[in-house]
Amino acid sequence: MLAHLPILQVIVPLMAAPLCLFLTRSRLVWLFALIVSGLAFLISSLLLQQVMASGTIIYELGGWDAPWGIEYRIDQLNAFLLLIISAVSTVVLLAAHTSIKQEIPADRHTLFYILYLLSLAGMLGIVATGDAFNVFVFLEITSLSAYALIALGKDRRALWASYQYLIMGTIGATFILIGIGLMYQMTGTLNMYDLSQRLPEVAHTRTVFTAFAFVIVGVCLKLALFPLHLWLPNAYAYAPSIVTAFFAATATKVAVYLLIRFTFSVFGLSFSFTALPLQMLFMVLGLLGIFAASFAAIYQKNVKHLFAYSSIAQIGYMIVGFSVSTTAGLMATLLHMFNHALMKGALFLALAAVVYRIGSAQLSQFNGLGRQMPYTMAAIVIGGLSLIGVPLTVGFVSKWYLVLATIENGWWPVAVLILLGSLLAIVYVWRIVEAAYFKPPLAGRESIKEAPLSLLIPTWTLVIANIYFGIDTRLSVQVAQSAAQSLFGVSP
Amino acid sequence: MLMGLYNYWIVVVLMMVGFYIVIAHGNLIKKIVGLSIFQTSVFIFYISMAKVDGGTAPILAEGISQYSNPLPHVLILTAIVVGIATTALGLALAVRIKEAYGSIEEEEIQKKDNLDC
Amino acid sequence: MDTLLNISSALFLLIGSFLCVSGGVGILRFPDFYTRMHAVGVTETLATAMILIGLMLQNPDGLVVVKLMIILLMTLFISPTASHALASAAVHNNLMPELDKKEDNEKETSSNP
Amino acid sequence: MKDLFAVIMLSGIYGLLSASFFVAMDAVDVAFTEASVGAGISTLLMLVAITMTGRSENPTRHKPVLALAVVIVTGSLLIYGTLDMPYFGLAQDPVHLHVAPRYINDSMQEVGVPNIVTSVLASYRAFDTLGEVVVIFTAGMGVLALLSVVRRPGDVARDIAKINSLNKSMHEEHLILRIVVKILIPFILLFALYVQFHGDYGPGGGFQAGVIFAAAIILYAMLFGMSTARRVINQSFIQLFAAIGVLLYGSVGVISLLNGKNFLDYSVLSADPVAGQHLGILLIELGVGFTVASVMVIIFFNFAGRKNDQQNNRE
Repeated sequence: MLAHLPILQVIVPLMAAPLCLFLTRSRLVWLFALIVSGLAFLISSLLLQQVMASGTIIYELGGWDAPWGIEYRIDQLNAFLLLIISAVSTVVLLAAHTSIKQEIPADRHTLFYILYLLSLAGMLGIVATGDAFNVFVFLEITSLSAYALIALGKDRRALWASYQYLIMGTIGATFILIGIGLMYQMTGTLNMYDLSQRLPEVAHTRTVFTAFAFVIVGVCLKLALFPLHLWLPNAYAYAPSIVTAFFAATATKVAVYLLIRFTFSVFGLSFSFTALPLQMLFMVLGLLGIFAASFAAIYQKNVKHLFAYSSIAQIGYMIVGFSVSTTAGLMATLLHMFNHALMKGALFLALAAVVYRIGSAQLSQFNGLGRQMPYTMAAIVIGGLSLIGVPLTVGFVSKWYLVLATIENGWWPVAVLILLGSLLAIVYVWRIVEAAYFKPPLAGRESIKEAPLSLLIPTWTLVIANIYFGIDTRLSVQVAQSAAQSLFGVSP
Repeated sequence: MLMGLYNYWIVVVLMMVGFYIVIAHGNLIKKIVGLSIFQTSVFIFYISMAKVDGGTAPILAEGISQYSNPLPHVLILTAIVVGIATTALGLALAVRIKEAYGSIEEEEIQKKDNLDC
Repeated sequence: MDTLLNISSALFLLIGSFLCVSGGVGILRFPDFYTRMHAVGVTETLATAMILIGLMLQNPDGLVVVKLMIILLMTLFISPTASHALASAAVHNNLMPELDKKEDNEKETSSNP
Repeated sequence: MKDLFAVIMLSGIYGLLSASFFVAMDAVDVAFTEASVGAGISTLLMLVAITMTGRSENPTRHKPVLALAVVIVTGSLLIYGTLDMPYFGLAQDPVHLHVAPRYINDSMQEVGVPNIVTSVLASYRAFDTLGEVVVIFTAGMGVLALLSVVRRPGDVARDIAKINSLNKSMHEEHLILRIVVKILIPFILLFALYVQFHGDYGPGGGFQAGVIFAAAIILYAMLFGMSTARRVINQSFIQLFAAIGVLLYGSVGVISLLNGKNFLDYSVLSADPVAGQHLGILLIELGVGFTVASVMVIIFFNFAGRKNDQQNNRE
């Protein structure tokens, strides 16, 4: 069975989703989904081990060889992403049962788990596949289930946010489809590896240039890169808390993965960074994103909105690392993807706990929570410190590597700006700390208790991971480094 | 050049008509109509690149040697299904929005949202 | 034999296309909903039949004729039913034929000199 | 166009026209699908939706200059991209030289199905098709999550009352329509089965068959009322059916896994690899048909059920 791991990774959650319909009891479905997600996590860690030991794994679906059939191609980068996604998904699901009991009507519970598993399968499928069109299909599985999941939010604004996301997401997906079509037209193949072999021959044509532009714009829409980020804050703020935790930690990572995959593996480094002034463009957009989103975060009244904007800022960091386009820069981006998943997962799960107790995520409602829900608020504080990039947390590690990468490239001003961006993070995190610890509890709120253990355990799992990987960086750095090196064609 | 590429230009015009409807119109249903026009035009683009002059439909038969390219057809079959799935979900959302806001005009919904905040 | 078939097939096809065009003219030129529908509903059924017969004559033996026959049968069922449904929907929504309206207007104008 | 009804009708016509364009471009399978989806199901769904959302659009006040600019930039980028494109219709285009020739030349020996589109869809790129089925399944579940209404205890009684009144008025309202449709429905179902199992040899396959099958049921529901249709087709049963379709498809793949071959490698299904391919294609097309038909019915029923619910609330 070990040889079939790549496909099992995707097919297990994919097949489990329809099976959920046969289990009617909410608790049963939850347990089943949790087991499935855990299995996916197990598979992905086995895969990572295999890849680190023996290099790229190729799996041909249907037994047809590559450009004719669809192949799965797992290298260090994919395996790393698969691990992040399935790990976060499992931890978040652990908390799901308690949280959605309150936020989603009972007759929708089964549907919630089905859609959750489908979007998990979709993300894993996007990451695992080595075929450009297959990416589109799985992208749509993820997106469709995401729209439905977001619309399950209690507030009516969730519907509107979901609709806006649907329009933007579909435009993005259609752009990607146009881009894939143009690439196919010039080369006659859809397989990513095959494309990378055949594109250089036609790289000078305007068609390939257009294809590149469309794919990049499409991916950036999905990525919520500034200035295409408008759908993200509302979608994250009004979705059910569990959904926010899952998507904030994983969805944007998948989009960053696609960006890296297309620019580095498919189009090739020399094309990507010479055809367009891409390096400059991404750097400027990334920095603008960091600052605009951080400033916006400072003025938010809703904590979910606040962290959603901070997510956009963090995407900015990843893009800056990406734009450096050296091994060190890419490694910083990959590390930040991993670390950001950890911290945003922890933060949004803690928020889910707050919402579970007080029914709202307005900043004004946070007053005095520091004493009433000490463990939850401590989790938010540690997550916030990690966002800022304080030493001994994961946030420090990735920012350290990012600053190193920019300095190595001689981009002093950029490094300074990155540090300034972190200062802004201090401001918005401080606003929460101030409300929670230095203001008296609201009247009539004295009886608020600590969140239940079923929410605290997953939250603290991620918080501890935040600290652990902040101190013991061997695993994440080693994997990120070898992934970055393999993308640059340097054998480790 | 005119003869060789005209069909792509028609496709581009159609695509942009759909795209314009999506981003310029405020009515939610109309946006979805625009989206489906946009997607259908992309389908036309794929199908027209599969055409071979003098070829026939890719169903093997005696005495025919020239077939059109079957691969884009397969891709578009999948894409059509994706399109209808998106349309259905978008319409369902529009219906729910009408129930919740009493309107399907973007401007009015934005206005009501701003009041909520 | 072949020429005979070809000529008769072409004749049928021509009649069919002519009927289609006349139906199209009718839909543009007639004054109100019911007459327009009449123009299309009547000509279209016959036109489809003509075209289908013309096509059958193109390939008189084989499975194709059977398939075309089935299509013909279906159109003969469906097209009048569709016209009926349309017209009754219009009646249901109180759409008045143009002629009735004119008479009403005349009556009104004649009663108030 | 401010009247959404006209807009939707026109977009349906656009769908039909592009379907005929696809025929002219030799893409018969795609044309079939586009005709049943673009002109059929999606128009129908949009019409149902506007009965609930109102059919007129507000006039826009602002001038969409930004939108126009974005569209023009995108369009000119695309035109720019077309300049280096290989010419339309030439057999030497790169599209026709790489991957595709193997499908055309070898699929008969390798898969044994004359319709190349079917063999690519269901065998070479079967995983894409699995994804497609899952997309449709996701849409069905999404619509359920958004629109399904909880049936209240009084609803069943109301349904029965409606059916009784319908039976009495059977010979007064829509007499012609009802009788013609009653005659037609068996033929439509028969045609769906034909399309389902003839997909190997001609245009057609699970997806188109599913849509046609669903169309018959939707037609029935439209003419005889949701209350009657609900008695004929059980809601939770049809949901399970949608799941069964996906599972059938997936389990074909799992069988190949268990036999030590790669996922969706059909050659294990039979002693003779080509016969195995044939059987595999038949099975997965059946899975596609199940899921598509039941999801289409689910989507329509939930839209219509929502509308009934709104009406009942108003009463």
